[in-house]
Amino acid sequence: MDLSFSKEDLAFQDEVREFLATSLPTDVKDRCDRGLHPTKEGQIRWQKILNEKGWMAPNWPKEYGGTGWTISQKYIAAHEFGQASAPIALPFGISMVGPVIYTFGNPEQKAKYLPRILNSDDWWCQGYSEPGSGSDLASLQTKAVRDGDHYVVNGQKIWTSFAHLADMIFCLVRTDSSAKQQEGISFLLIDMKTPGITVKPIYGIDKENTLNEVFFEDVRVPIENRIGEENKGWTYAKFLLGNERTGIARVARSKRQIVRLREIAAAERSGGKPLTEDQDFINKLTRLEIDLMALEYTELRYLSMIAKGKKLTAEPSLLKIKGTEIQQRLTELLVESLGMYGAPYEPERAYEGRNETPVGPDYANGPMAEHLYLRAATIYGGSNEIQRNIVSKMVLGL
Amino acid sequence: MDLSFSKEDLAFQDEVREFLATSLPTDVKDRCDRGLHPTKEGQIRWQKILNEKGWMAPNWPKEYGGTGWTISQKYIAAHEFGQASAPIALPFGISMVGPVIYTFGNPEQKAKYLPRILNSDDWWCQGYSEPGSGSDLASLQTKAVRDGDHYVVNGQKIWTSFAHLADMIFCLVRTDSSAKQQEGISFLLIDMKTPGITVKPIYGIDKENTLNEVFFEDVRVPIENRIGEENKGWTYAKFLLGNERTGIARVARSKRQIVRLREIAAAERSGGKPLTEDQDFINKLTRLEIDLMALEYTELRYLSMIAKGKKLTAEPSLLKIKGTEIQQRLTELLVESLGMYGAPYEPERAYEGRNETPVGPDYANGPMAEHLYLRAATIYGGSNEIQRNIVSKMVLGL
Amino acid sequence: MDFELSDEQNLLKDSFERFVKDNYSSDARAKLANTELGFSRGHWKKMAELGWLGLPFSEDVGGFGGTAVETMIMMESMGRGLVLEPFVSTVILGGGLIAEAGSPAQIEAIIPEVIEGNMMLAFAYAEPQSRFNLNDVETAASKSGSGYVLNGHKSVVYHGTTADKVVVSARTSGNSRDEAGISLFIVDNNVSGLSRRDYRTIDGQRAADIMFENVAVGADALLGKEGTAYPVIEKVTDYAIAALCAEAVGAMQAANEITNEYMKQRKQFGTPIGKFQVLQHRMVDMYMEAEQSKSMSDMVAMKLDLGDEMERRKAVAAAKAQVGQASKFVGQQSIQLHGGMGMTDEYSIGHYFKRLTTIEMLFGNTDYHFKRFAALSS
Amino acid sequence: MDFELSDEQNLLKDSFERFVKDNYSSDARAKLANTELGFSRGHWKKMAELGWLGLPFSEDVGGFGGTAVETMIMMESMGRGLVLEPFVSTVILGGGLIAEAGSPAQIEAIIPEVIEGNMMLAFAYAEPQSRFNLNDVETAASKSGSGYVLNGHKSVVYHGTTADKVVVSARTSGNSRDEAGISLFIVDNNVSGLSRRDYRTIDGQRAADIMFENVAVGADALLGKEGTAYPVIEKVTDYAIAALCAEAVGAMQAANEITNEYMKQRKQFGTPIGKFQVLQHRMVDMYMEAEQSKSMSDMVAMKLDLGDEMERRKAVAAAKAQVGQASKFVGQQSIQLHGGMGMTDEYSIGHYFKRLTTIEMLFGNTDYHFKRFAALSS
Repeated sequence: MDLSFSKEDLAFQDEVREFLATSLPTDVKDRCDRGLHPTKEGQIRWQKILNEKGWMAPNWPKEYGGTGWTISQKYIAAHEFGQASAPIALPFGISMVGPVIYTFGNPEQKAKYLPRILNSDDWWCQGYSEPGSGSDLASLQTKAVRDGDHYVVNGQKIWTSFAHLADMIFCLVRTDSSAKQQEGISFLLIDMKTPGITVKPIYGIDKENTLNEVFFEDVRVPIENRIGEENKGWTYAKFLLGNERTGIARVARSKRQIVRLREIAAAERSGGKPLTEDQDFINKLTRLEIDLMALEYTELRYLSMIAKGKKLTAEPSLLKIKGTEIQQRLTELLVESLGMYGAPYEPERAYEGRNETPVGPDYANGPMAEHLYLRAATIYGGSNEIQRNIVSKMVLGL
Repeated sequence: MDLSFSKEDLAFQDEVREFLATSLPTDVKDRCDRGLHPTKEGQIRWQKILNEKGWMAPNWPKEYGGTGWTISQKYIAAHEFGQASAPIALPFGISMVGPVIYTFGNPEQKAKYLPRILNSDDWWCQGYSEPGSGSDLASLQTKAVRDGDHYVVNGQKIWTSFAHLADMIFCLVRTDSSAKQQEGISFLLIDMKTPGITVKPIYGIDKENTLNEVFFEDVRVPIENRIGEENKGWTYAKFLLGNERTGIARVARSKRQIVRLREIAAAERSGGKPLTEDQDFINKLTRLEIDLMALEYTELRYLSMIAKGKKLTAEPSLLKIKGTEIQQRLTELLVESLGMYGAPYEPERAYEGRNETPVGPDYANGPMAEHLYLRAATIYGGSNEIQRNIVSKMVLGL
Repeated sequence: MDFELSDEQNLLKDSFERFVKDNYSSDARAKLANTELGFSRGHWKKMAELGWLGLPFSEDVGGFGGTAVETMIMMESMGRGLVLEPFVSTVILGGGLIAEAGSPAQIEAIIPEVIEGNMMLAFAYAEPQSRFNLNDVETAASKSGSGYVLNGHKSVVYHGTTADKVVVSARTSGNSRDEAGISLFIVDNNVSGLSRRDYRTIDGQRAADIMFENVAVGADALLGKEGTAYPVIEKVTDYAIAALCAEAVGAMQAANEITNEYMKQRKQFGTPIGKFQVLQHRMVDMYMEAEQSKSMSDMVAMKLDLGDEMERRKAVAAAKAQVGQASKFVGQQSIQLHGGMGMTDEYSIGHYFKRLTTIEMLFGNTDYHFKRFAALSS
Repeated sequence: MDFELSDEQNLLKDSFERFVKDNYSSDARAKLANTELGFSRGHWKKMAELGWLGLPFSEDVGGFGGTAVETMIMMESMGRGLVLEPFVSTVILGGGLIAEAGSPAQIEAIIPEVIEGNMMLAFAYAEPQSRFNLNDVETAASKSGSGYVLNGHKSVVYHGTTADKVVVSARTSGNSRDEAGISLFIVDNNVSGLSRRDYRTIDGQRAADIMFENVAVGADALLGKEGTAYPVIEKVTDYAIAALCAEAVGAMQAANEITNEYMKQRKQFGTPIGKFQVLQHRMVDMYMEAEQSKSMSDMVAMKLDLGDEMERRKAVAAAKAQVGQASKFVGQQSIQLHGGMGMTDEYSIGHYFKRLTTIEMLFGNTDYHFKRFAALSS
């Protein structure tokens, strides 16, 4: 048991700081800092810089382009990226479908897709949820029927983040309707430009278009786009969900938000004094900070177990639950710190086209947008209620 | 809608204050103030004083000895009793079995038991729970078999508060084992001196004997001791549970505890200053106080609805849930206010016999005992989980 | 002591509810919120015709002589429909300040116009540095001839976008946070030197930051005696807070009903999600919060009608703190229980969430009123 | 960065667990807690023989040279069994203060005796007015000849009942709450002028209030340099807090296992109560609190071993606050999930609840350490 960093670790830390200081574009950093969604162009520009540096995929095996970092290095990189407000790579390619492809894909699929993911040539989205299947994912209805060397896909996906920007979608589809729910599912990679695909925007409570519905009408998908075996898609989907839960804690990001919250509170006034001198505010901030610290060390402890070859069961669900609860408390407190300037809200669609400066202090532009958007954090990726069901069953045996 | 008091109300308030100032015995008041269980002798002495004044049964119909008070008068009396640390009458006779007797009993039963309850001649206890049936009350197993003009009772009750002090027990027993769970139950009144009854003490986490097990071995109970019809006991039991839930909120008592907490906090020091100047402490106290105020007005609102002839469903469950949660937070904060003097704990058995003064400040004798005992408040009378089930079903239709 | 409505009040309640039912379907409300104006002048006219805009004014200024209880009844209905018309800004705040502190001439010139629906008002009190402190006023009004010149920046003036006249708090003497030295002025919303930055708020309403640059007003713009406005402001905002508490109660009740219904309809794992115990208990907690809030809202309305100042302050602080907490919980959990559906702008529940979020913040958030209550209790 | 135990540490852990398994069944523990002494001298001897009483002392004073990580491992096991022997009072606190500040003569006279199990210690620091502030010391030590005379009242001295010697904090100069001017003294527990009021604590342990009335001690009783004890006290109590955090982790894990098992066995409505979703999620929350606490306890042990003072303070404050909150939650909900059974003295779960309740309070409760952390972070 040891928390110390080696000399190599400290040198690595310097390298990360130097890289971020010189390579992170200001506009990208600014949006990230505010909690605004990245622009597609900005995000890709940044990811290509990351890939050039070889740092696009810290969690991939080295043979597929991973960094080969130790736990300490991963911790250092995450911390520094967080503090610098450097956006993490969008998860759909690098954290979700990438690992599925290198774990279950065939050599052709690996060769075709992995480099494009690393270089952000494809913008991926995730076709899991359907109108009737939210938490009950396995009840999905989208059908894929074999027709020669193609599948013909019909059905509908919903809550598809960034589908309107995407080049590719990975999809769960039903290939055997007679089998038990989880047994007739296959995992397909589909080009978004294939005829028969329609994307319909869903405007969120933040008045932004992040989510979408995706309709499939006789969409022909080559059989070679199927990952692994037919009807075994549920196995790959579960693997992916397990991966998703660790990243979702977003500890480094929340640590940066704590710093930002302190900055804002130092600028805000309450009764003539900085808000940072308000004991009730400090009380809430401190509780958040310490909960986050506990989460940080829990994540490190689990990573350490994995590194030692121990097998986790549903422990990552804890990271998802606590991580998202903290994110929500943080954005709530960020909004609260703004006082009355929490109320003005002009969605970006209107904002981008206009000449006026945003109302209120500069830092007021962001927190409410993120607060609204992050209400979904306890819903997506398996709602926190589902995560608790999983822990109850897998860890506690109830 | 009107919160004002009439002239008559104000005169009544004076009368209550005057009565309490002159009639409440100091020793009884002191134990109540500290949150210690009353002694049997003290409690009966006080209840007889109440009965002499005609104030023993504010919620009974006037014809059976009730006070006939208006809502305002009930509110005033409860508030003043609470502020004076006057113990309320033990519920088992006056709030539980009494209403069952005057609602479902026959004329002989009313004539026999009601005056004795009013005059505290019988100390009652409640024989509901059994080892196998806690929250699932209807699964009870204690059997009563007809033998001529008697029932022969065999079985065991548990968690019976004050059974070791009691003269009478009201019991749910199974009189038809072939019927559905809730349909074969009868409601019996049993003299605790009947041969075959054994009371075994259960020492609580507070090291006190409040709870007991009660064993019945061939206990012969005259048939005239049955309330209402045979096998209809569940109806009377449910009626009783409904009654129990309103009293259990203990708003007036908690209001007094808030005052006491303020007194203690004013005497305690933190960093050389009174604890009442500690913002975090005040924050917790204020939240409690306001939650309690909301509960108080909710109780009044429901009482007002009842007075206007409206029918409540499971609303009283809210009073039970919120009331007990507040009681627990209060005793927790009382203990917290004592600092390190929360730790010393000498159960009364030891305490009563000794000459030494209790350790720490005088007010430190009480809070921990009550804190420990009141962990049961969210368990007894139908656990708060069961109450939420009831609200979910009866009010929300889920 | 009586918590029940009179027959007359029940009739009034029916008419409020009919208005909401006829005009505030979820779709109609969404459309209205997206118009430039953000509410309907037609509705406003109708409310005037029904006598509602005169409800809280005393009969000698042409009002209905309603009590705080009647306002509470009205606001609960408005909350259920998320009604957008500027009733609180115009009638409770602007009208309330003028009726409370105005000269006979000021009252006569404005209140009848308000009651008839011809004039809208707004109250500009907050400033960038003031947070929720009504006494933190740096906008300056300096004497100039027989009148005054105003300079300063007022933040987040609800319905400052459409008000004909704005009541402005400004400092005529004293230091930044002194209670003494604050005065009120009635200013035309298009007076020379006044500039506005109009915007939308997250609850679908309209507000403005208003900047005063050497705005000259006459002596007749002064509302009440110079330098003594603070107690008036505190009192009138207390009435506004009570109204918002009632609005929040209506909004919570509606949000709970929508969510409860959704739980019965929405199936997952082959069964309505309302059958899952964890969600049932969550819904019970939401119901209990709304019940507790209803009690506090009733209480505060009745306390206002009793007229005791200290009791009023404590009751308002307690009610706002409790209702604020409840609003957050009910709003957030309504979204959670709806899952993805709750995140969409098209579905109604998110709008309840956002209005409840805003009410929690308006005129002092939960923490502010906990502190206020503690200070009043110590 | 590595959170895993070494092979050696795993062996040590096994031997702690064996001791607890062999000696601390629920019944055995209850019996022991009810004896006059409140623990077992036999166990103490055994712990000495196993070398545990020398675990945290450096090798040059005859100790084992163990790190804070090893103490953490031991205390976690002790927490699982609710072990009653005064390890923290004697070894971590009393022994720690002497090893940290003592002269070679003092160390030589006491530490070997402690390690061999021949001498017990206690630390008297709290006072009736001090609450959790280590610097709030009014017990006075005035110079008298070459020695000192002590006067004052020390509160709730854990194991002050059985200690042979007591380490006492007393003021040699300065005002009540000055950090400067505090000194430590080693006093025989039966010295003339010292009187005790012994009692039981809710966690089944023993403590005493100790009154000093003109207690004369020699110059050799002074521990460290006069007036400079505060940083030593803060450091050593930080080590004690870390130990208590680990103990709490063990107690929480045990309480969770007992409760989890009970939920599988106990049937209501014809099904194990562990099948009810609300109780499942409660249990999940308890599990998560214990997991978070384990991480903080590991973290704080490793931070102590890194030796940075500021980092130590922040880590200890954060860990105690988090563990304190978790202890309350897990303890209280363990009772709740057991229903009536949890309320009985005979069943084990209540004892975990009470020890967890006490740990939350010892050396500063949750609020205290939140504030401490905030002050260190600002």
